[in-house]
Amino acid sequence: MYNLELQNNLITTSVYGSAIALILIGLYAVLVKKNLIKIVIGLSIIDAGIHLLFVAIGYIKGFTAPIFSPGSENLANKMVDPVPQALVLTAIVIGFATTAVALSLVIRLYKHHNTARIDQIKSLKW
Amino acid sequence: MEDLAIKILGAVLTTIMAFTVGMFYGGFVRKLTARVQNRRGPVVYQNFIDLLKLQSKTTNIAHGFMHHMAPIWMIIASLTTLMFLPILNGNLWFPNISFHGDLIFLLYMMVFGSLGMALGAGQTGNPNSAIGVTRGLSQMVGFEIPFVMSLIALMIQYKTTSIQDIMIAQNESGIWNMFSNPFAFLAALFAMFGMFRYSPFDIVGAPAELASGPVSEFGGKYLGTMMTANSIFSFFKLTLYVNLFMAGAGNINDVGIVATLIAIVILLIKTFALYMVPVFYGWVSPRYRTEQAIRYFWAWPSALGLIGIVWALI
Amino acid sequence: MVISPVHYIAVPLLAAFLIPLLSKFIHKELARIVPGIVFLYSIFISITLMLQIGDKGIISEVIAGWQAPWGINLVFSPFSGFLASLMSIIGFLIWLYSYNFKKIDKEQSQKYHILQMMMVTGAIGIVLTGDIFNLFVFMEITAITAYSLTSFYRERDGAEAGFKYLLIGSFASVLILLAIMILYTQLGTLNMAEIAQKSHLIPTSLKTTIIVLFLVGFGIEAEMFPLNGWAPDAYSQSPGPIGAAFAGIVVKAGVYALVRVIFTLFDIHGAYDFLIYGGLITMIIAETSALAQTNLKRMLAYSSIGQMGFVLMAFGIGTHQAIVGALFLMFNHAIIKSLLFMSGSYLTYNSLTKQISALSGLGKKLPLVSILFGIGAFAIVGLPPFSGFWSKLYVLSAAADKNMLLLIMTILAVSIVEIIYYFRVVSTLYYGKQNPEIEIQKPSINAMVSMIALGITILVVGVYPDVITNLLENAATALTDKATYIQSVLTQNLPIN
Amino acid sequence: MNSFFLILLILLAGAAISFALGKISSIISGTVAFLSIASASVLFFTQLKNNTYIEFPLGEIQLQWGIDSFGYIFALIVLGLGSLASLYSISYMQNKERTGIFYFNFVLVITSMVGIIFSQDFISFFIFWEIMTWSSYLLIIFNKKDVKEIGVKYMIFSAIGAYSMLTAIVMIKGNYNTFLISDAIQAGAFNFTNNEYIPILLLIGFAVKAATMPLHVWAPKAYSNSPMSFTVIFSGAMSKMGVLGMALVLVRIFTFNANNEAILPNFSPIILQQTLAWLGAITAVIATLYALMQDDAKKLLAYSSIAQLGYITVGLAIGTKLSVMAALFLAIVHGIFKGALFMVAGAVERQAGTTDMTKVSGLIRKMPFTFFTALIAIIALAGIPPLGGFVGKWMLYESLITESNSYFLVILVFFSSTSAFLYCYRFLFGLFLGQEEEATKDVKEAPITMIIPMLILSVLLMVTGAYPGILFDPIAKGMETIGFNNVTWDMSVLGNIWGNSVNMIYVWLTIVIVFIAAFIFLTLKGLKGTRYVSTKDISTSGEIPLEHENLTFQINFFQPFRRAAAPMYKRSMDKIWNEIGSGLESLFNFTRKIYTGNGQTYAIFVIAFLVLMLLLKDTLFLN
Repeated sequence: MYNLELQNNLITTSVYGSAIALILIGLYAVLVKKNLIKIVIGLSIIDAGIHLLFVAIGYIKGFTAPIFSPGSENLANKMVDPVPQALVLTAIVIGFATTAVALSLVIRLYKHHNTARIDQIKSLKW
Repeated sequence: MEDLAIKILGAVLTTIMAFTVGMFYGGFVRKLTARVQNRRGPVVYQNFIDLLKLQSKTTNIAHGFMHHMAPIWMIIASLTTLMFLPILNGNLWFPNISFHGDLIFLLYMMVFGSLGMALGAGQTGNPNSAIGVTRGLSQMVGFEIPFVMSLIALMIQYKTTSIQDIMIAQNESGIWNMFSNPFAFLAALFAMFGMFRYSPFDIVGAPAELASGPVSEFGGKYLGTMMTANSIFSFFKLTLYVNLFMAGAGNINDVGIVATLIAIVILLIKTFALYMVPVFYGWVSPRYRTEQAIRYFWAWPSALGLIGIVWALI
Repeated sequence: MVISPVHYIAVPLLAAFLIPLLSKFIHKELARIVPGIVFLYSIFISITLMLQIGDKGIISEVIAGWQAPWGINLVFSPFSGFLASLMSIIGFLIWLYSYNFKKIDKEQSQKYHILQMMMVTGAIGIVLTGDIFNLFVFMEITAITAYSLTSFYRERDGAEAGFKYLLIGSFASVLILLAIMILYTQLGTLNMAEIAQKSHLIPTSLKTTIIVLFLVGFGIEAEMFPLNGWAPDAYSQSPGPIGAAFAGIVVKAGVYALVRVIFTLFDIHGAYDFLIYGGLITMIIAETSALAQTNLKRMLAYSSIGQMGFVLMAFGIGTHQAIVGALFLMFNHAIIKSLLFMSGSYLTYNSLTKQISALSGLGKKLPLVSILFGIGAFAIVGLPPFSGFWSKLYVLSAAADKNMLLLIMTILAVSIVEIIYYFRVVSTLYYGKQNPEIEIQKPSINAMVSMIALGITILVVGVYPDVITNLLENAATALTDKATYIQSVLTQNLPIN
Repeated sequence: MNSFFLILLILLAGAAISFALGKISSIISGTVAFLSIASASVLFFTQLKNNTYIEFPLGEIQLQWGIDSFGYIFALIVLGLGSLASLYSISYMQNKERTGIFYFNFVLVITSMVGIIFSQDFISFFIFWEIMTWSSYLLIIFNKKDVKEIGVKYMIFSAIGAYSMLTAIVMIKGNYNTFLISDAIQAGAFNFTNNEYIPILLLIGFAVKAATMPLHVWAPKAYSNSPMSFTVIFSGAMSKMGVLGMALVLVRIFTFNANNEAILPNFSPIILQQTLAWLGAITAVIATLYALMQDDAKKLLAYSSIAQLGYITVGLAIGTKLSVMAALFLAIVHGIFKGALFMVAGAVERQAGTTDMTKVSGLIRKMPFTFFTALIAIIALAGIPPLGGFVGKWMLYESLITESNSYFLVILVFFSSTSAFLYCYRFLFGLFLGQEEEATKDVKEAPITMIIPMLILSVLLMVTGAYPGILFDPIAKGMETIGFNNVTWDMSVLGNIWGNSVNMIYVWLTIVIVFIAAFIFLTLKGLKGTRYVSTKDISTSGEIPLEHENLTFQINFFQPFRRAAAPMYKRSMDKIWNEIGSGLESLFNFTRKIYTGNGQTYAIFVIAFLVLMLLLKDTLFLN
């Protein structure tokens, strides 16, 4: 019983911790790295962190997936919250689209300025 | 009806007296100056001879309309100012026309003549005339300031802007303003130097530099009329000063011939005495440059004027 | 058929899906014509619905039969309805303006029109939806279309502007998502009405965190300083009509979201002061930076940022009259800034460089466009008898009711700066000497039509503001009246028909 | 149809039509403008009777229009001068380009001024005020002469004025919940008991248009660069709108003060009154000093207008019965003679090509009527008897000396008006006297449509000199409407409270009699002997100049005076304002560096802002 509790906490804390860590790593990449590609990667890492966090919130230990299959109708109160997962799916799709646009822009920028360093692309300022 | 007749008669009398007195004063000044400079000098009635000569000239040169108008403006100015100045206080023979000589009105009316003169001189196209005019106007800005200050001092001293009231007040109190408010009197006196344009303030005519300045293109009847206007105007100025600071001709109010004559004599003595001051000052001092003259008026006379105002306020 | 708010969303989505097929198999022109039809239809919807809510009150439409708070629902209140109609009208005018827009060659125009339509749709969705996560989705739709439209021209620096926009914009999405997440953990619901109902249950420290996340997230879309670094570049590099769309549609959506969060979801009074100060700083920085701009569109961009700061500040004053003034400002800014961008892009197009100095003497060559630009400039600085004056008057008198003398002074001082740079442009247009060797492209008929329509609106509203004020009054009451909103969303069980 | 709307509609229609016809022919559109203004004035003075008001709502704002005796004074200026100026400008603007725009804005300015006179509530007042501002702006830069500087400066200062006015208006709305002027006065918005900001802000707003001291720097170039036929209106009538407002506010303050209303202890109206009066006097002095240094006649007139407005400000600020009367009288008369003078300058500009006094001289023989107008107007401007100008000056001095204890103010005012003689003479001499230039040999007199208005104005000046009562009548009525009680006046006798008086009729009689006598004498005497020679023939002073050389003395005209008054020319307000402006501009240039083009910096801004908010969130949002 006791180490089950411990295990429980371990899982949750590790999941939350890794999510936060992902967000911070992505933030670091976005704010510090100069390369456009790395910045885009940083953005998607942040997204991943957020999504992980969201899913982790929805998760409840020992509950099953929210799927009504024959023979599992009585499990309705033993299912995890489906909403976060739905939302995360949407968010993933959005993140994917954003990343696609970002990468296409990066290609254009590289052709236009033939450099990929963000601090050298400053033709628009003040 | 006969009131009006008397008014007109009085006006004519005033004019004649002013004219003769002014001319004679001019003669005296010429004579005295000559004597001081160790010359014999012209006779006292020389001015009349000059006037006669000028008026009897047959050919006159006119440069245009304003040149033609200038003497007229001057005569208008001198006569109008004279008409609105009380000569003998309340005397029947020398009435003043409508009101008791409003100071501010006279102040502005006095400019009328010099403006017309300036316009006439401007039309002649003679550079000397224009230069003389600018000098004259600048100098006027100079000496008007202390003059106005002293006038304001008098006005607020007697709470009136009419010359006659000021005269009456002096006669009642028996103290002339030159004693009751000496600072204002001094300021006015300095202003007078500029007004009469004797040396050191003869920068307008400036014989050696400007060939007699504004009037240099005028001759014949024009110059003659100007002379007349000038002599009347100088009498007016003297009488104004006497009225303001020396209680005019005293308070003789009856119509008797004798009394009138006495009054006139008093007036003449006072005016002549006053007239001599700028003349004497002129004998001993060389000519200023224009800006020096202006600064001169803005320095001590204006300070005195301010003191006079404060004095009157206390 | 039944008119319902869903058509705002459903029809454009369907069209966006069909257009490529149609244009491939039937006729190429369809790609350019269909969006116009869609906009016309949404204008038609707006009119009918506005007439309906005249008597029925708030319309709350449930999607897919799930009742609120379980299902996603669209709320057509006088407030959101007003914004939705404004957006669809502006969208239509922009489509008309850019129907045969000068630089869009054929195969690109297809993308252009689809993207523009989707952007407007997303903005309308933001305004209409009653579900916070749905709002987030719509905001992302708007954002992604906006990124690609910003970088539409290859020869400009569009890509750079677009990338900056995308960088900051994805921060916005992350923050909003985070806020929604925390909200969900606390309340277990995503329906805005229900959140508004239960928001007092949240522990205050978490509540403030959520507010901060929302404010920063939506503040990015609403161009609040210092979150608006992307805005000048995006405005100045995107095609002219898209600049108009940003000013008239996208930013409005951001402001709507911000205001909705502050006024409806959690009414915490500290947020009002936050709006006032944030708006004020935004206004000052933006207008003063606009003063020294040499590029016309960039100057317009800064001025539009400043206007949005003004709007936020007006909302922050918080009294009913102030909110009316703020909505009036949003309306004015939508029409006037659209007019300025439309005419301005023709002016810059006909000048050799985009610099203001290059516009000199165009007043004789493009008389009508220049006069329209002048009307816009006079209106935006708030000179009577143009519409800008009234909104300024409303806001100022609302501020005076609260005795905010310093605020009034600052606003007016900033408006003096505004006057300086707008009049510099106007005097250059009319009184500068023109260089002969530029040849003039006359604007197309439909562009002229849409510009003239905007100009006439400005004049009419300016001379007789009553045509708009009662709409605004209803909208303001609908915004501030929280109880009716909650009750009408939660306790209706059948879709209106 | 209500005649208020009818008048405005006629004017607006005139503006629109003349704008449309501008493309076809300048003469036609000018005629249309003239006809519309003239018919509007006819309608005004016949149909509209005093103290008629109409009210109509605009939204929840209640608007009120009306005409009272006070507005009637200014309606006289605006409509009278407006009709004459539009008649004048038909020939003045002949075969110039863009006349459509000119006439459109011209009529629009008149319209807005009529609207200002009509409006009895602050909203319509402000609306018309702003219309006046921007339409006049478009006229100022009409000549395309250094547009940037003048236009921007004019707009900045007008905006400062207008916005301080707007602030006051919304504060009135906030404190007293009304937009009607009468209600605001009833509630005591203008007296210092409740709120001293409102009157001060309003005064600032009006002082800009009246070109009072620190806010006057826009005026000289604005006056001298716009087309003369508009400057007639601009200096003659538009500046009087500022006077109108000042009179309203100030008189309210002082009447309330006289009724012993409670005054805020720290700031009593007396200080305001004295400050304003001194500002006006200093304005007069400075402007005069600058006027007599000008070589361009238009600039000279522009500065002199500022000086005259200074006198008017003094009169209003002193606020006694006689001084306010003097100020209003001066306002009307200044409209007349400055209008005439600007018309003269315009005529010279049109005929001789320039108004630079160093280039043109001796026009008196070419343009006698123009010279006559100039002469009369200058005499009035200098305040020399017996014309209307003298009456105003006299009343001003008397009121200063007798009714208020500000004697040193009198000296200042007198100094400026004495120095005014200098530039008066400069104007006449520089343009009309002296020797003829070669360049202006074949100059003709201006066309009849330009002569007629000028002559009308000069006749008006003489009449107001002889019978000032015809102006005292409306002025007295107007003063009674704005709060003075039993204002007495006489047809041609001026009087002060010490019982001294000047009878203008006697003055006129004397002058006319002497004039006729002297003229006859001087003309008839030796008529044959009198030779009229050209100005080149000045041999009596030993000079015989050749035909091509010109001895006229024009350059450094008042050099000695300038040397004497050197300290007063040291610093100019204009420089100070320019320094302030450039300083602000560089500051803004510094602040906008925040937008470094680097996208990453923006991201850092976002994160930093987020962190900051998260730190401050409890202090911000928990209340």
